[in-house]
Amino acid sequence: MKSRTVKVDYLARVEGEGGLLVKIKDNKISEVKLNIFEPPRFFEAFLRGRHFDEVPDITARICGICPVAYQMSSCNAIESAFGVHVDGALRNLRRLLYCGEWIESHVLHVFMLHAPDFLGYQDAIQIAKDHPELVKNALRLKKLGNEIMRVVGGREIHPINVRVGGFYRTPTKEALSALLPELEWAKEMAVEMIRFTAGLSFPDFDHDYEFVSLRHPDEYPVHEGRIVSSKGLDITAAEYNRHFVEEHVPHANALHSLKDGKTPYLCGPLARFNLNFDKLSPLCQKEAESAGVKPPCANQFKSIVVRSIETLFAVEEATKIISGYAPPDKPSVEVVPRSSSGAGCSEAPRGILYHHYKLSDQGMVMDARIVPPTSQNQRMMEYDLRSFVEKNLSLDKEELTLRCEQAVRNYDPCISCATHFLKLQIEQE
Amino acid sequence: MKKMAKPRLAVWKFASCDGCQLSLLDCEDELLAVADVVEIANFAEASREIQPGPYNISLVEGSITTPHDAERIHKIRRDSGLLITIGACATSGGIQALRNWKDVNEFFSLVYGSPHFIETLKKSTPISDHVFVDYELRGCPVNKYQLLEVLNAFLNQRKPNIFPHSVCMECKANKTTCIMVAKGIPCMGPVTHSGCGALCQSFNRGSFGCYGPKEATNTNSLGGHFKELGMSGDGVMRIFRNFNASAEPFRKESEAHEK
Amino acid sequence: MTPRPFRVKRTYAETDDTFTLELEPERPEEGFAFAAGQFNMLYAYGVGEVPISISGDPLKPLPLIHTTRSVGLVTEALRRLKKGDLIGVRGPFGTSWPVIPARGSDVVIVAGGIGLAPLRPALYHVLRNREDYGQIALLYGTRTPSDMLFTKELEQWRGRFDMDVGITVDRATGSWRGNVGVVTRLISRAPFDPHNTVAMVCGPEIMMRYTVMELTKRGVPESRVFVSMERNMKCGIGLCGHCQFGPSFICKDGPVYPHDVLTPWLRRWEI
Amino acid sequence: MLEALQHNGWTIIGPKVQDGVIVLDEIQSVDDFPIGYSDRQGPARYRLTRRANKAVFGYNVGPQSPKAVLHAARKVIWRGKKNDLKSQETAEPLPHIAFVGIRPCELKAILIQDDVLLRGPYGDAFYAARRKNLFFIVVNCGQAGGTCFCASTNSGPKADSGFDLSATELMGNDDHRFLMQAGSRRGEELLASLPARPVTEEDLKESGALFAHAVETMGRTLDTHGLKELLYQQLENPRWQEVAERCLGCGNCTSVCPTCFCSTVEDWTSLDGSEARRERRWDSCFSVDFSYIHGGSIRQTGMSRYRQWMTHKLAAWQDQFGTLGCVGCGRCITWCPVGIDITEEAAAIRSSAQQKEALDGND
Ligand SMILES: Cc1cc2nc3c(=O)[nH]c(=O)nc-3n(C[C@H](O)[C@H](O)[C@H](O)COP(=O)(O)OP(=O)(O)OC[C@H]3O[C@@H](n4cnc5c(N)ncnc54)[C@H](O)[C@@H]3O)c2cc1C
Ligand code: SF4
Ligand code: SF4
Ligand code: SF4
Repeated sequence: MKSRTVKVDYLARVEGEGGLLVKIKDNKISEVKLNIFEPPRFFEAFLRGRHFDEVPDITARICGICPVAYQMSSCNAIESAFGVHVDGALRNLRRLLYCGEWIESHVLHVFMLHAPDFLGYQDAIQIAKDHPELVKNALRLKKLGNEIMRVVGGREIHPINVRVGGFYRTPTKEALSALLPELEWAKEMAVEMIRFTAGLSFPDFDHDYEFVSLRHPDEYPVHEGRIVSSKGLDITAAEYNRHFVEEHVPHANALHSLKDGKTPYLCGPLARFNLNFDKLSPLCQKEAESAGVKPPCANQFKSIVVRSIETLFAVEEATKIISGYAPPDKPSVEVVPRSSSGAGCSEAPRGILYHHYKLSDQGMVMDARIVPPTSQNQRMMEYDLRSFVEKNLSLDKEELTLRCEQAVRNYDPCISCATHFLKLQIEQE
Repeated sequence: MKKMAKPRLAVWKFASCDGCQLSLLDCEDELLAVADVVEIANFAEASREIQPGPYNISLVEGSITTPHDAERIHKIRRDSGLLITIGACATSGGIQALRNWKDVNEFFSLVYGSPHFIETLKKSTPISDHVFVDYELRGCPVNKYQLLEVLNAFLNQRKPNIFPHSVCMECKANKTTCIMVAKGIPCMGPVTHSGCGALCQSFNRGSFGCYGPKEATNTNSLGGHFKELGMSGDGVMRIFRNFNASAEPFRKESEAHEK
Repeated sequence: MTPRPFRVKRTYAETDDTFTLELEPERPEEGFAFAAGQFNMLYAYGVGEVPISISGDPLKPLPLIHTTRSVGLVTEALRRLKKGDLIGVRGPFGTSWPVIPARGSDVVIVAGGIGLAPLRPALYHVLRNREDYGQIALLYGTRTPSDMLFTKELEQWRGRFDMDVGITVDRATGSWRGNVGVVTRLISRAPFDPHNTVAMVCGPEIMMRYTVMELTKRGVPESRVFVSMERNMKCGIGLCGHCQFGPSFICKDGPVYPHDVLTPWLRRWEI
Repeated sequence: MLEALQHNGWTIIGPKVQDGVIVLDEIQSVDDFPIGYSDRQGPARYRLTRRANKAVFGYNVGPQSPKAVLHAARKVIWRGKKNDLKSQETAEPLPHIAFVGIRPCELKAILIQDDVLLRGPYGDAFYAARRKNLFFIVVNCGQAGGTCFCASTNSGPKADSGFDLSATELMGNDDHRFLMQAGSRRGEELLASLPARPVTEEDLKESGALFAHAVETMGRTLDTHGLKELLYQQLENPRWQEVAERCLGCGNCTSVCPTCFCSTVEDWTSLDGSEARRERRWDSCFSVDFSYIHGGSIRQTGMSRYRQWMTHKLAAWQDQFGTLGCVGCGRCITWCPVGIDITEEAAAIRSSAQQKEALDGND
């Protein structure tokens, strides 16, 4: 048989710039490439020589979609280096801020980036022509996520209120309580969102993934926890380095992460859900079950449902935090720098985000390492593409291309994030 | 009566975090109204449907960091009626311009033989260094209401209500306490372009200049004052070397405090 | 501060970039009267408001006539107006040309470019009351022949025996046979008695400076040279502060000033 | 007293501690007042402090003045539709507002803004509407701040007129009391309804001593003698250039100044252009666009912008409105981020002019 090529020069509805290439020869896949041409920005490099206080502001700029994740992982890492603990109301506020980001990012992905694939539209604006209520409600829900970030963080993109040790100013009780009526509505909407996504049709596509996510003894993991995997890994963030290795591949301006230097793994909503189902609220568990997703769910196409479940979780969690909020005495705890290093991890909407810093006694960054979720998932995306195409060789080209794109969009990849951390290896000819 | 064709809008990305174009999707209340008055012809982050040019309005996010991008922007310019740059990356080179003071080769473990997949310009430069720009909207990220205002103003053929004066003017109009005078916190507000609505100050922190220099800045005087407030020379260098590090007045001031 | 709605009755091009609007009030019963040299604040819906002098005849104030050069967004929006469109008008504001005090004197009118528009009402007045004045000279300069305003009227005025019209261009183009050079060069030859003359001058600031120099050289006292000043204006009524020039507000104390009042300020830069 | 006012339907605006400064805001009860607070002010420096006693008005002016209410930072002045230029925005009077605890210099500043915005051939209808229905209870100053110089501009420390009631806070002999004076019928009526005793010699002596103390300790002075002529003659003094090197052109001074009135107008439209509004907001002669005429700004340099500000306040204002445009409140000195001091600059220009004169005289 002739050879075929599926080629997408510019992946739409993903954050950042990437393309994909699948080559098929004699009904066999000869090549799969996720081509990331987003130019590298060298964050790890220019973090050197900056004061620790500036780090959350700088790392936020790695990604406009999940700046809070960057800020939180930075803070976790630096605080662990300096032996600082942020507890009580401040800790809850961080979680609340992060819930805002989850809501915003998940709703954006579910309705505006992912759903059009399932419904056969090019974009959400086209969906709005046929289903205006659906899109309007989605936008309203997304707006609530942004509102939470605005009240806690100052603005939705690159919040200005996050600092190592806490915040610059804590919100008033009134400002937060004002969000409660909308959260009330949001809870119903999130349930509807789960039901809506559960009704989509999913390709049969289970895969034996190794799931990696954070886990916390008392709560669904958001802004901190231990790193665990479905194959028995259970480590602290500080041990991440010993278990995960990054590898540079020539066709992408980004690094691929491998567990123990050889196994690709999956992080993100599906991993979190599978590894922490027990920590979800009863309502979330109930809705998940009626939606027909239960752990272990191994179909990445169903991540759209899981994102909806996590949206419900974030809405409930935000409501809980706001209801129990009493403004703390001080907006941040004292941070005294010392010569040390520290690692931190948090759950960005699309998976675990790892930061590691070496700091001087003056609080200056000596060295920084950041591993975003998208580079951790990148190898897995290529695996998915390969096996998906293998099973669906009969599809016509257009359909196959769309499905391939969808297989990538399942990951909600954040390509800008994936590219900032290049340390290229030699390729001497 | 013949209905006038809607102006066609395109959104482009160069080296950036996506935050500025995301601002457009963050206009939850207005997004559908925008889609009513313009035809979104090319906006990869939002739609799979990519229509060819020419476009009436192009919004360009991100800075130029590779030879390929330096060429791509020329094609976009040719295809665009109005070219509006959005955000610190596009208007001043952005955070990645911090590389301009470093040797990028340092970040490659070793020099490699055929760097065909990774070509990087030594510097990160704003779009206006490469092509003519009709309007520059500042901010890291841009204020989404300002983004709407720019679109609105161009659609209605009027001047955007965006002002190059200091953040202080907004701070005072909002009745926010001046944290520099009342608390001694160093603040970039007096030399920074307005647009954020004096956000940092309302959160009890000093501005870090994410909207870049205001018109006719006097960074020298403020840099001196920071030192009087107890900031080290290195601190002054770093506060001017941020998200708009290579905007001329900030660049000069940061270099003046370089050890 | 609320504009009166007027409707565009007629609009026509004077040159490539200059056009004239004829406006009728929506509520004619409120009337309209102005003195030569005064201006209105014209509001182009949604775009902005700009000061524009009235270029029509004070004796026939309606339709209201404005001649404007399109130089920016607001004036361009005015140019786009079509017959029947609405426009907001506030005014008339400001001081006027000294057509009454000038009775019995010679009158020299010096205009540069669009500056002829604010002077036309004064011309209408002195020509209508021709017997009240001595000699009348109109000296007019533009960049090129095609920038010339009111060409038909200029021809008529040129044909009159009771006034002297001098016209010059900075750059001759096409079939131009007339004077070439700056308008100030016409002053030395113009027929008027410097000791009994009132001069009215309007044009770019630099042109006005040199014109005043030439006039004083011939012996016209500065107190009898009147100029019309231009500054940024937002309100037109002395409340917004933009149009300050030294101790005065151009919108209330001007735009027309006897030159001696301005002399100490015009000598300084960036006032 | 507050209750009496509130009972009669007045909204009370007065001093309140907020975010490290004393601001003017709505007052619900006496507890809102900055009891026991004071401040220390100097160029580019303001610190809220506590004081030993329970004085209610033992502080000097904060960053805001009544201008923020009467000539607000933003105001829609026109709103309408494309095919009907009728304005849907009318000048609404404010609710009845009683300013309690404003200072003599602030009252004077209001009277100056009245001159600017109401007295001309055309008044500002919006300001006029807001200016109605006001009640002023002025509190005279028994102490002066580090940047005050109202004694030089004749606007304090004691108010002479323009108020409904004036008060002087007395604390002598451990007797916390207010010396009140009515300045209007309404003031008299209110005063009559309050528990009061007649003024004693003692009270007057104490207040007199306080005013004298305030004048003596005033942090700044401004020599206003022949100031207008001096500044007009000194438009090319090199000192302007020196101050321009420090001036940030940030506009804080004009924003906090209780008399600065300049404004600009913004034109807004709905996305589809069917509706529009015009909004007035504070402008400042420090912004480059302020003097924009087609083709560019007249005042391109920081030098000319600072000169415009100071010569307007201290000289041109006298030609325009017959008074100084400055009431000596010191705000522009305190709130200038780099501490540029209008009194110091005026003095420097005076002394360099005198030096030059002396030199010229020697020739
Ligand atoms: C008393 C008086 C009488 C006049 N009479 C006449 C007359 O009879 N005929 C005539 O043609 N003209 C006349 N003019 C001049 C006329 O008012 C100006 O040409 C007009 O205001 C130009 O407005 P515009 O919006 O078209 O252009 P611009 O001047 O370019 O812009 C208008 C406004 O937009 C702002 N603006 C524009 N561009 C920028 C920018 N790049 N940056 C920042 N801000 C900007 C400015 O603040 C300005 O206020 C008169 C002026 C005065 C003061
Ligand atoms: S100029 Fe300064 S001291 Fe004078 S009234 Fe204004 S702010 Fe107060
Ligand atoms: S000093 Fe400046 S801002 Fe203040 S009133 Fe005068 S011109 Fe206006
Ligand atoms: S004098 Fe001070 S407050 Fe005023 S513009 Fe200059 S630096 Fe800003």
